[in-house]
Amino acid sequence: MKRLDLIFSERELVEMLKLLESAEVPGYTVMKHATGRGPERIVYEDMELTGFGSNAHVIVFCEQELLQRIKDNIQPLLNYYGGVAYVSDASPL
Amino acid sequence: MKRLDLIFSERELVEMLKLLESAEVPGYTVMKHATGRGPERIVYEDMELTGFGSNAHVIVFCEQELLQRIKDNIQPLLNYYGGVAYVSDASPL
Amino acid sequence: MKRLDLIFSERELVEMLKLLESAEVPGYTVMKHATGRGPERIVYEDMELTGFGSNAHVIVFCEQELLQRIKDNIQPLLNYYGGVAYVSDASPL
Amino acid sequence: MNTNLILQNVLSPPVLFFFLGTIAVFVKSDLEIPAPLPKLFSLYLLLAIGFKGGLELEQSGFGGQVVPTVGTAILMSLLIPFLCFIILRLKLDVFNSAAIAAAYGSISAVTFITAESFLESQSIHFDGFMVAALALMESPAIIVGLLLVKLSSNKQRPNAKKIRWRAILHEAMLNGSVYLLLGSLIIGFLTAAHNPASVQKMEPFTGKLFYGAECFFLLDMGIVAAQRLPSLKRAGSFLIGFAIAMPLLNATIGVLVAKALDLGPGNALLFVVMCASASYLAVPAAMRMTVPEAKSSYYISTALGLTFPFNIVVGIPLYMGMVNTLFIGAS
Amino acid sequence: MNTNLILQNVLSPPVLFFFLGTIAVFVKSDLEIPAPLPKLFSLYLLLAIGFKGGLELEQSGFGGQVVPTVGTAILMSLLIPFLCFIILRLKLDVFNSAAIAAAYGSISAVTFITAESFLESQSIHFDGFMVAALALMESPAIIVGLLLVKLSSNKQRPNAKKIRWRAILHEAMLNGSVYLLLGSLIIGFLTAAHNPASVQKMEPFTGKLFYGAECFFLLDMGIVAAQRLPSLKRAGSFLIGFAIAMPLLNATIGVLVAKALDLGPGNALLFVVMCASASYLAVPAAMRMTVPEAKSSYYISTALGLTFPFNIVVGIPLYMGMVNTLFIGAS
Amino acid sequence: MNTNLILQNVLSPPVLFFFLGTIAVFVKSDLEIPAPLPKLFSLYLLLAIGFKGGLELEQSGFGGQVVPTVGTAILMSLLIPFLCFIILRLKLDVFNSAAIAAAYGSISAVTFITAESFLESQSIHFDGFMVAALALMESPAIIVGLLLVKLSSNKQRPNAKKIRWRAILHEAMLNGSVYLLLGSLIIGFLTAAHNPASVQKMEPFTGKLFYGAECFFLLDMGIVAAQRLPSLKRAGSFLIGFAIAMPLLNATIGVLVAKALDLGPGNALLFVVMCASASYLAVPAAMRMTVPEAKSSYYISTALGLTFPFNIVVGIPLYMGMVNTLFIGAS
Ligand SMILES: Nc1ncnc2c1ncn2[C@@H]1O[C@H](COP(=O)(O)O)[C@@H](O)[C@H]1O
Ligand SMILES: Nc1ncnc2c1ncn2[C@@H]1O[C@H](COP(=O)(O)O)[C@@H](O)[C@H]1O
Ligand SMILES: Nc1ncnc2c1ncn2[C@@H]1O[C@H](COP(=O)(O)O)[C@@H](O)[C@H]1O
Ligand code: NA
Ligand code: NA
Ligand code: NA
Repeated sequence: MKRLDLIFSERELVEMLKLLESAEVPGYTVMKHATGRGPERIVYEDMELTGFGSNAHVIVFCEQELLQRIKDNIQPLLNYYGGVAYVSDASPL
Repeated sequence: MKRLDLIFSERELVEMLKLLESAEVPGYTVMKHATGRGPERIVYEDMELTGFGSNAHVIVFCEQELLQRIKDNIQPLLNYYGGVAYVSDASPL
Repeated sequence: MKRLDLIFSERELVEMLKLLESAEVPGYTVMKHATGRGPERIVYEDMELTGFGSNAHVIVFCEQELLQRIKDNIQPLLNYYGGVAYVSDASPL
Repeated sequence: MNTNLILQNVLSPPVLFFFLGTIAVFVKSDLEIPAPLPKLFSLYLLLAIGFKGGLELEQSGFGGQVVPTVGTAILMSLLIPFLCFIILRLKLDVFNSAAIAAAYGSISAVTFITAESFLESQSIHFDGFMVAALALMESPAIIVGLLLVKLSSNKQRPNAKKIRWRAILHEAMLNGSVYLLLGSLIIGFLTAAHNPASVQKMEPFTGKLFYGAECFFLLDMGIVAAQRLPSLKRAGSFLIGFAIAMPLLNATIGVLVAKALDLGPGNALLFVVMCASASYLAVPAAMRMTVPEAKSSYYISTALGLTFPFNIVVGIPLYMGMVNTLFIGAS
Repeated sequence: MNTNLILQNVLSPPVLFFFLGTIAVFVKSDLEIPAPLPKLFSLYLLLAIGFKGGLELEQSGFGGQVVPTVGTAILMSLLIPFLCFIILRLKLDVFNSAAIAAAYGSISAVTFITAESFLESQSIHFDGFMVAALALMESPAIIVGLLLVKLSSNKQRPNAKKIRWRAILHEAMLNGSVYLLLGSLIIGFLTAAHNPASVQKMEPFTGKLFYGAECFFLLDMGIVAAQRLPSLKRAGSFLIGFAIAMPLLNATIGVLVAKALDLGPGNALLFVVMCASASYLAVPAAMRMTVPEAKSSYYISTALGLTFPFNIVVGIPLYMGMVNTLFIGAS
Repeated sequence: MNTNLILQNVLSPPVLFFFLGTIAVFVKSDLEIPAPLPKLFSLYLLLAIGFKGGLELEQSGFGGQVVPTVGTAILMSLLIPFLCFIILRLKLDVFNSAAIAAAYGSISAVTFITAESFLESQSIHFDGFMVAALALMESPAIIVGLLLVKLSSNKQRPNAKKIRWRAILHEAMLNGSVYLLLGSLIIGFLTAAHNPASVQKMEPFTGKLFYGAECFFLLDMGIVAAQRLPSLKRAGSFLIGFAIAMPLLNATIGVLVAKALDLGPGNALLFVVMCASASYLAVPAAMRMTVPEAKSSYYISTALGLTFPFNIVVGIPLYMGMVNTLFIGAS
């Protein structure tokens, strides 16, 4: 199995989860209030105050086969607003 | 070495940590306030308000050998209340 | 590519990020308010109240080549104050 | 007259802020009150009503209607779940029925608070000991819920999860909300008895601030309740009907019992509201432990997504109307 | 005389706490107000000024200066972005210029609140309907910002991101801050009209507590603003100059318009402050969606790191001086 | 007479809420006040006592007992750590001894606040300048702690971590709690001097609300302190004994010094409480940096898990009894 880590602005969280659902992921976990730096932007904690939003970190454990479908679904969102997606190996305990 | 990711309701956190300790893990890290969806349930943020509890995400870095002992310890808890456990490879920097 | 997980006291966060920047990481993600236990210390949630600080969890996705430079930069900080650093494989989605 | 009461209720700040929250969800505004801020208000409200209830309980003492009323309230919280269970079993399995029944036997502190504010706005007197009833009605239904599962499901639970009575009693009695409410009640009582000067010093925090904090909290409850509605829709029309009809039925029973107890109209309304409201604070945590087979979205969403708004908006003034009619008709 | 007003302003608790926050960053104290506590205060302040504004609007009604003032305020929020855009285009590309222009056309609620406190400390009267202007000035500039991009950049956006007007109008109108402010205004209005007894009960929360909560929030705003300064430095001297000069220019225009509207000195100051202040609540979220090409650090940092402190510390008393001079000189 | 004072203290709301918190942990209730809500109350309390202290300091001026008292207080915070160190070295290594000694030389603001509430409930006068002493007693002990390590451990620190004096002085002086307390004191002072009208406007926030917020915070402190007890048990009986005996010893010294300074009974109690209390706000962060070899669970748990509850519950009335006896016996 695979582990997918998505990090992007929490303002796209609802939309992202919809896209993941439509790719029929078996489940997901969301952690909000992440900050960070990417190639272009720095995300500070106070951005939650200004309504700009900090980052969400979403983890999906799923089968390898699902990855392409997920990718097709979420790529436009990540391209428009930024955000990263990385895959690692994982196996159930 | 291995990296173990546990995601389950924060209401079982104290019990889970006890089970991990009794398996003699070298350490662990806990992140609370995670939400998510599993095969059965959706966990919303407002569940902290209702006392139902959102999720905890626990990370354990440990030797491969320990995994079986951990599994034996925590399986009943995960079975009764739900929650997931995944293993990946990891090595010290 | 690689995924680096750093867990250490949030009081060193600013310094750690400076060291990561000086190693020219392409980006990083920070999650605060983590608790946990290491070989020596337990970190409770109330330590944020006492000013002692809970843990920060920093994730860096980067090329293998960068790891040595990062290691050289951050090792002294981890040695003095404690904290762990683990590496896994990862690839862009 | 009832319509008038409903209108007056709807145009009060707490209900208006509740609407503001629900509308925010419907129009997809990004207004949110991030966790754990709602918890702050919920802890504060429990502490404050507990403390004020304790003060008044000390004044009134345990004589008169106190013991009969509190006793009957506890009895109601034991009987209502049976009634709910019978109705729910028409469509649902034992586990879900028991969990929802427990929620409706227990109470909603925020509904109670809103009813108090309503009474104050109508200048109708009520007694502090009703808070004691509130605190004591929260838990018993949990035990009944568990009993219902135990009695009905022995065969349906093959790899029989041994029921851990100790753990569940603990959960029911020492749930954070119950504990804080009861504890603050006792502290209020002790303070009034032994340290009257401090009562004055607590007043700006537990008294003056209360109404505004209630409005702020109801803004959040509006958001939360509205977010729950979709999962209620998924649960089907039986549960939707249940979430409206059951409070009405329980309220009707409550009015009759209140009349039998000869309560004043203020206390009667609070009594009715406790019968008609459903718990989303103490019960969910206990049910998760007791009946993991039940779907949490069922028992949380019915109580929070529909019964709570219904009681807040139309229930309270409606029950007041019922109380007025029955009590004035009789006297 | 202006120096005197500035000194009086600087020695008021809100500004002193703002300084305490900024100094904490400069001396590298580890003082921090962890998220989401600042959000609590920001929600509270919006709710409270909205509610109070609604009360007063109900008292004053919609006659007299209300409609012309609010209408002109909205007009200002549409025109100022054009002016800003022209100036910004001297050095910046279309995307960054439009985003910053939108921020300066919109308003800063906290600056407005601080101006109200300043007026109260000077015992100068102002009207509740100005809050309505505040709420309605927040969004229009966002639309103008988007228009500016659309008109100027067609060729510069090769893989033309189709502009989603619906989404952006939604973002502009239903942004959480705008929604809460407007919603509380309406609730205040309805409460005053239909439930006057409740007004008294809200007063400790929305009234008495306000000044202290404002101070606490400004402590945090001081920290936030100071943390923003480095990224402003990186943005270069043009933007730094802009962040000081533009409020002065907009204020000057505002004073003249206020005079033309024949506003009283209190309302005039608030009008000027709305023209001179820049948004960091509603605009950033909308700009991120509309113009992802713009650097968020530019439009957040200019508004928050420099214009906001400038207005809070010297702007408000300076504009008051301008108002006094022009209005007394003329009468 | 002492027993009477203790009883009166124990039956006051702040102490009762503290008990409610500790009992919650012992009976394993799931009552919790999630982070960062306790931080909100802690920041608020520091801001409020600082501000009120500043107001009163402006009234009283710097004459009379102010300078001698504050000076002696600082002296105490320099000397007490030496005494503690000598005792701790009987059983512990240099690093742990120095870290704990520093904690006991410093002060606990919450203990101080509770003592103030106790004095108010007894209608005993005390002066605002004691808050200045509080703010200035927080840091010096940190420096002494470091000195102790440096003097005693040269050989024990083989790969000698070079002591970074600058960093540590910075940590000691600009710790968030110290900074906020001192800053609010100065703001209170400036406001009283230059802007007396604002004092009134701050009063509902910094004054009226204070007592209730203190109770809420002590509820959390009760939970935190009780959670610390197990790790204290692990630390052994020597440290447990120390955590009770040392405050008593320091208090005794404090009473004598207060007598020598000829303080009034109110100021004397506050002086004694500062001597007897131990820091868990400023010191832990500094010790972590200075003496990473010391076990944080030792110095946090002794101060927070035992000395703090001891002082809150029996210490304050006991010390009051000592003050009364000595002061009345002598006059
Ligand atoms: N190389 C990286 N390692 C870890 N996190 C990253 C990395 N690059 C980007 N991120 C995270 O992804 C968020 C959005 O990235 P971006 O939109 O590309 O700036 C950043 O705020 C970071 O939290
Ligand atoms: N496939 C998955 N990927 C990521 N997280 C998951 C997955 N399945 C379950 N989870 C997490 O585990 C929690 C408990 O799962 P469950 O009890 O199986 O519903 C969920 O709320 C999710 O946060
Ligand atoms: N084996 C481990 N697995 C997961 N997290 C760990 C482990 N060891 C240490 N940590 C985390 O790293 C933090 C600092 O560790 P230390 O300073 O070594 O006690 C701890 O508080 C834990 O959150
Ligand atoms: Na009920
Ligand atoms: Na403007
Ligand atoms: Na001390």
